[in-house]
Amino acid sequence: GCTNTGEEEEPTTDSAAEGDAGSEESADAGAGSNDGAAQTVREGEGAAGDGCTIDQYGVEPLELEGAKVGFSQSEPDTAAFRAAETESIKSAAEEVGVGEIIVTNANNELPKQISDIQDMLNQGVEFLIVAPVNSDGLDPALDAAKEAGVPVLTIDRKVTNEPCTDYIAFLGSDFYDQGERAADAMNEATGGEGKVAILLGASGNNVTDNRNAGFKDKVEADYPGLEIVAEQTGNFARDEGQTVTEQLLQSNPDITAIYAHNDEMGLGAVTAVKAAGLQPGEDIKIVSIDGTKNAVQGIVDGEINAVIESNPRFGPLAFQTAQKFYDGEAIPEDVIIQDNEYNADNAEENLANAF
Amino acid sequence: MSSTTATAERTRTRIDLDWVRRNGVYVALVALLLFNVVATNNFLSERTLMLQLIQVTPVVIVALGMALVIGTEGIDLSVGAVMALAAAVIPLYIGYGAPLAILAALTAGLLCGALAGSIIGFVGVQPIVATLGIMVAGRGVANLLGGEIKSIREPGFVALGTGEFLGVPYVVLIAIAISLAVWFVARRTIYGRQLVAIGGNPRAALLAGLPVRRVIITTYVVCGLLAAVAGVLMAARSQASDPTKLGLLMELSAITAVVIGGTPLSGGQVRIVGTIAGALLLQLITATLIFHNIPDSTAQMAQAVIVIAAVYVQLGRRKGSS
Amino acid sequence: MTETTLPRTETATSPVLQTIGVVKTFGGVHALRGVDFALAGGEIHALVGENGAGKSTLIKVLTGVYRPDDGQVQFRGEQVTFGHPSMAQQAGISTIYQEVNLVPLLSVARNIFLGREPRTRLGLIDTRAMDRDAAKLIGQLGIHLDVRAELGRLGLGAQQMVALARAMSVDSRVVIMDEPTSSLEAPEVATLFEVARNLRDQGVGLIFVSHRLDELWQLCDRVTILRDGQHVHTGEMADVSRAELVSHMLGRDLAQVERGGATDFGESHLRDREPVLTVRGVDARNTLHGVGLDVRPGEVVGLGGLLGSGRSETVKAVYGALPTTGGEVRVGGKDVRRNSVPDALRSGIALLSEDRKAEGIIPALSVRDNIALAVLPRMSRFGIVSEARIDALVQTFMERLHIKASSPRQPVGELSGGNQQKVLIARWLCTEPTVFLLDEPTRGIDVGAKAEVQSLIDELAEQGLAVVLISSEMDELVEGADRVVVLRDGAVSGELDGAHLSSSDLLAALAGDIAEADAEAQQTDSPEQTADQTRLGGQA
Amino acid sequence: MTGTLTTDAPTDRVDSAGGGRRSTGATVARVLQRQGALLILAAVCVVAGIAFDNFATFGNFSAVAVQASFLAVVALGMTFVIMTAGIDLSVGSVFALGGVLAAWGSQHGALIGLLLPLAVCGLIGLVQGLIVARGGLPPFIVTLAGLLFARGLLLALSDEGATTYKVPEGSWFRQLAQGEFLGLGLTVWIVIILFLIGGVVLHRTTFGSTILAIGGQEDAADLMGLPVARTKVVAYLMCAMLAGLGGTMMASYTSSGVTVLGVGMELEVIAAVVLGGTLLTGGAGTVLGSLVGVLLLTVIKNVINMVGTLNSNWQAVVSGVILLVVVVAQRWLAKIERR
Ligand SMILES: Nc1ncnc2c1ncn2[C@@H]1O[C@H](COP(=O)(O)OP(=O)(O)OP(=O)(O)O)[C@@H](O)[C@H]1O
Ligand SMILES: Nc1ncnc2c1ncn2[C@@H]1O[C@H](COP(=O)(O)OP(=O)(O)OP(=O)(O)O)[C@@H](O)[C@H]1O
Ligand SMILES: [Mg+2]
Ligand SMILES: [Mg+2]
Repeated sequence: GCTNTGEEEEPTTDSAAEGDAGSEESADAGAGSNDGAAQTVREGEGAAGDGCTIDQYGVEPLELEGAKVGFSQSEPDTAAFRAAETESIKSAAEEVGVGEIIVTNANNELPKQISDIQDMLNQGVEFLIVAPVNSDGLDPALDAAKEAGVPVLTIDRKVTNEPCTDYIAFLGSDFYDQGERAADAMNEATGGEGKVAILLGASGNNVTDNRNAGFKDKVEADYPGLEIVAEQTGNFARDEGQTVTEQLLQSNPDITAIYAHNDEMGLGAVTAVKAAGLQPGEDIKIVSIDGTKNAVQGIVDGEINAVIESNPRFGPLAFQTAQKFYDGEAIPEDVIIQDNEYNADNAEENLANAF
Repeated sequence: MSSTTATAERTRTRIDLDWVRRNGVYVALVALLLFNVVATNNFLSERTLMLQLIQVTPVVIVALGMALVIGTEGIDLSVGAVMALAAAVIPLYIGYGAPLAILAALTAGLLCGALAGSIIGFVGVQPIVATLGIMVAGRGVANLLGGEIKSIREPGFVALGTGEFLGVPYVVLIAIAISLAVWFVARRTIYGRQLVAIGGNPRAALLAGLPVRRVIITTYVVCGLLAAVAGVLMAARSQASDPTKLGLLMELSAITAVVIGGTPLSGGQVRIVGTIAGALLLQLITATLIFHNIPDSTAQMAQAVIVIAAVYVQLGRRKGSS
Repeated sequence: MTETTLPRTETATSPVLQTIGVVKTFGGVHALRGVDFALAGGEIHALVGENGAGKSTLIKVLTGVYRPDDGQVQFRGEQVTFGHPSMAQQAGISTIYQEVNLVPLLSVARNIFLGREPRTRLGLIDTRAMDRDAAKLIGQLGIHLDVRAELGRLGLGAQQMVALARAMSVDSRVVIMDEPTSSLEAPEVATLFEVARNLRDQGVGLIFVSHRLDELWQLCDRVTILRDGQHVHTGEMADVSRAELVSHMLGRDLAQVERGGATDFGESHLRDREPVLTVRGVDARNTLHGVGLDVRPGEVVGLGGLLGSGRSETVKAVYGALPTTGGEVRVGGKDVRRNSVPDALRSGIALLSEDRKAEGIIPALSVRDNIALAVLPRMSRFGIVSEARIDALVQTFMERLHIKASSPRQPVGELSGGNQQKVLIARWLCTEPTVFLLDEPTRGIDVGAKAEVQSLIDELAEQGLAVVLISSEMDELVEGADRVVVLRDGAVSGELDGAHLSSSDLLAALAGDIAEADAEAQQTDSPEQTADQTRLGGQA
Repeated sequence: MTGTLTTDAPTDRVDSAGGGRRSTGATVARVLQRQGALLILAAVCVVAGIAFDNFATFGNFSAVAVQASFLAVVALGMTFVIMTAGIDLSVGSVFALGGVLAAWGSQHGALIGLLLPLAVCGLIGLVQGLIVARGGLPPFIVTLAGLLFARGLLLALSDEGATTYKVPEGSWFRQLAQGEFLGLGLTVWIVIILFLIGGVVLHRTTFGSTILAIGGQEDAADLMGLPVARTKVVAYLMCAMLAGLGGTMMASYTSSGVTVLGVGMELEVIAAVVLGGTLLTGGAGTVLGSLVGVLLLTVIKNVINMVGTLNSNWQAVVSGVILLVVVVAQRWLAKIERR
């Protein structure tokens, strides 16, 4: 499941940034060699104009083809999201025909990611793609990169450092927005009335915070009918999602809906609901975030009501952005990608896009 | 532990401590039960109670194995990884039907145990390091075999997780059966007697001609096997195999259960019933915190305090060992 | 000069250390029931009693290990309550507890000075000075070993001497020794007496516990006798006869007690049969060098030698517990696999180890389980133990050896030293051995028990058991053994039997060793002197 | 807690008794034991140096040194605790807590950022020590609870981990870890100094020998009248403070109080200490050994990155196997010596 711990810090500023982003333009879909839809930049975003140019950033121009590129992955590839992400980067690198792509994995440890990046710089990589473990604290690594004159592109999690000096730009989803959209979907599913239990992701981690904040703020603002009766952590894990749900269903029998911060916990909830002799998707509405095959299949089977996508296929977009950067184009601070939503109506045909 | 170590306090409060030591964990357990009866709505429902039993089974099974290992003055950090490994094996063989898949999973656990046992028994590596190495490597192998989480739909296997007999879920029945078996082995068999002797004074046991190595190795094999069983049951319950997350931190829960149950980490004793009670106590603590929707930060601190309190009641003032 | 009583004036002085009506119970066990005890300065006070009489407990009460349930402890007139051994030590009471209590992993020097090491100007430990002083102390005690070596590598005897050195290294008002000689050789015993007498002459008060009764008259001025945790007699050492003493200890009347001989061994029972145990050229890395040995059924062969001569090593090697590099051991003509304890056991060898605490008892287990430990397979069907059989077995042996425990289920760790020893003997007798290796079998057990054990050894020999006996007690060796094989530096240096088997012969043999040993390491005290001390240690 | 169970357990302990003291009487076995890790470290470095041309560069080494320094500081404290035959599982959480406190504190002045974590973490260590030494509870459980508690406290301080405190720009607190001296990061120097002190304390002070005595034979140490309880308390106090310091250094290094740090760190630290030849049964070991252990673990990671294309699962397998190989190798070395 999408256990990408920690996510971009203050989504609100992102949403602010969204406005002043320039013209329409979208990455050509399908460029990703691995199956499923590649990312498209959200309408009215990712455009040039007042973005970051290579001169402003102040690094040597580089021919990506044949270059030595490094990718610092944040979490073990056993998470579907991470597997898809790494795979997408690797294959896109091939497409572009880089000379060598070095991939390190920080196993969720910030210190290790810092050393990973330093080690890669030591090996003379010329361009860095980083999926940060955490929004804060990468400073030593980024400084080292700056010293070595190697530009850094951060994906899927925004760092709090200075854009266009510490890193070129941020490619990724808006997790706060995902939360809000989850709230909309929940409203849809429940018809505006319901007692909702939230399965939180791992504590002390920005994805959890943003997906929760987005959801709750939205409910607060627009859906008075939805009452949040419980928030317990399921650590992004299926079995924990299951056990916690089992307990919650006992202590609050009147729960009618569950919002899970990721698909795995959502699927756990499904099992739990069944075990309790209830019908998931019917008696208990379930909404989760990610868009893994299992979850989307769950929608098709009518056990899950909606899944907000969090698209992991950064490869093509990342290398396009890099190319544009070296072509002298200006890259906006935040290239927020368009995340789709899977629901009863579209799950069937989009099943292929799930990862 | 020898009489010469007794200090003033310890000897003074010997009698009452004995009583408490025998009953402490149960006292705590009853107290928490009562609290829930009063404070938790719908707690006394048959399903809620059964749910606690269902959810505690993996911990109980692993803790029993751990109790034996600790009895030999050892420790096994690899149980969590072994659970994951066992679960990871299942999807590979589920094609040949549930029984064979389960057999394969158990074999995996058995092999891990044998490896740990040999490294400790033959080479004489300290258990905590040996099993630490296996824990790290084992998790890695599990991920290599299993890759990302896989749902398992094989009906036979699913039935193992969901099925019931006379209203009692299979998983619970299995746990009960295992508990009885382990109790019998620990109390009534030569192996059980030799085990505590070895834990109590390895050197003396050796000079008394006990098969120290064989007992050590057997014990780790049993522990690995039980961990595998727990892994299988958890996989069956969640109808999925999740090598990355399954059994994370299980080693710590199991050890805690054993110690709360009154078994000193210094070996030489095995308390089966206490261990089970310890596991139930842990289960009830987590459940209570969920029932009352306690935020994670508070929950973790509360757990810390309760565990200390419980163990203090158990072992307080008689010098436990590291 | 066996009895050295002091002028009245000395003993009349007010007590340095005193207990009044001290009571101590452990669970059900009444270890002390209101004991009055008074130690004067400048006297050596013997504390005697059966195993489990409460001697060690009294000592632990005196030194703050246990807090008395009732009664009070007075030190130099005023009442004190030592919460911790350290407090007693600071007050000036230094103690050698019954079982060696040192840190095996640390060097001899560290052990001697732990807690009060010599410092450099920077306040750091002055290792050089520490080693130097340690070497000096050890030297004064007439043993020569590397003070930087790990203590755990030394034999029990040597460790005991290190403990003595530690006690000596502080100047204290009271020195307490709980069975310090139990694992010492005649020369070391003599040295220890020397030390004790010097301390006394400096006005220090000493408490001395020993089950070797002869030592009491050689060393002590006064004696206090305990029985079942009660004070039964205090008086001048000289005024009590051996028989009286024993009768007080055991609570039997004189007539019963009076018997001849220092020990309870019967007549020699040598039979010329084929040796059942044959040991040939056994080598063990830097401890044993080609040791050979023959033992016939019904024969008791003694091993003589000085501390560290490798007697323990020899029996351990025979038993397969000490990795050997060469040589062969045969029982009844059949080879015994090297370095395999189980195989040794199977071929009928049993070893009663000298170090009860580390290699014998399993403290947490009950008396019952400790006794049955080695024979579990015989006590069970299909790997399932039969409680009934065990109970029966344990019952017989507890009665046969008069093991004193509140119940068969009492943890052995709680028994008194002597009773622990009996439990271990019982464990080995269960295995019905054909060859019984006894390393200090009567170490730390009282006259009564000792008599029982000694006649037991006889009895076993009578029944055709082949026995190897290691004992630091001259008499035990001489009277108990049919032959004595003398070891030196891990090799056989001689053999005494028949006519030549007497204390003096043995002493001569050992003295020879000592003379050489001292010749090797030039030491302050001359050979004659040591030999002389030895004789003192041996006679009476 | 654990016992090496071979045919001659006691002698084992003797053999593996890492330099309990500086004495020249160190047996061959002990030297080999300690060099077990050192030899393997050397071997790894040589091989890597040949295989990867940018391994044996000053740049790489100084980077590795800095990377290792955080683990090293924690390992130092752990070494002392383990020598008392104890263990401290809380270091990971305390490390993270220290970082958060430092970052928060540095916003109110660099000095506060430096002292606050030491104070709070020290307090946690003190409590743990008291429960272990006076209450007689098993360290394993006590510090396990400490692990939970510290983590919970951390979450509470950062509203369930939502907020990450930043170290203000230009605060000299950043220099603590980002500054350099003679081309080496300051943290490296801190480590060097701390380990020198640690070595002296362990081998040349009564406190040190008491630590070893407690680990070697607690009853004996007690009867010898050594301040067993007090010494233990100090050991746990020290360990927690050093863990806190490590976190502080990390906060300075990353200029922020990262909330997701230190998960599973305790095991890594324990592994390092044991690789360094310290017995978990206590009573023997060297601080230098622990340093070697830390370096070994760090270099292995470094090499794995050099290989580049090893995926995360293989990384786990490799490091696990290496850990086993090293400890097994050490045992063999010790045994060979005894032949
Ligand atoms: N820690 C303890 N717990 C329970 N009982 C004990 C403990 N220590 C001693 N006892 C009991 O107290 C009695 C006196 O024991 P103590 O060791 O003082 O005897 P002793 O005179 O020293 O015998 P020995 O000469 O064999 O050493 C014994 O019956 C023993 O079983
Ligand atoms: N006085 C000593 N000087 C030097 N080394 C000694 C001394 N005493 C013991 N040792 C060491 O301990 C080892 C065995 O000693 P040990 O005491 O077990 O022999 P022993 O003949 O059985 O004497 P004991 O009667 O004490 O058992 C010797 O090989 C030697 O290394
Ligand atoms: Mg005694
Ligand atoms: Mg001996």
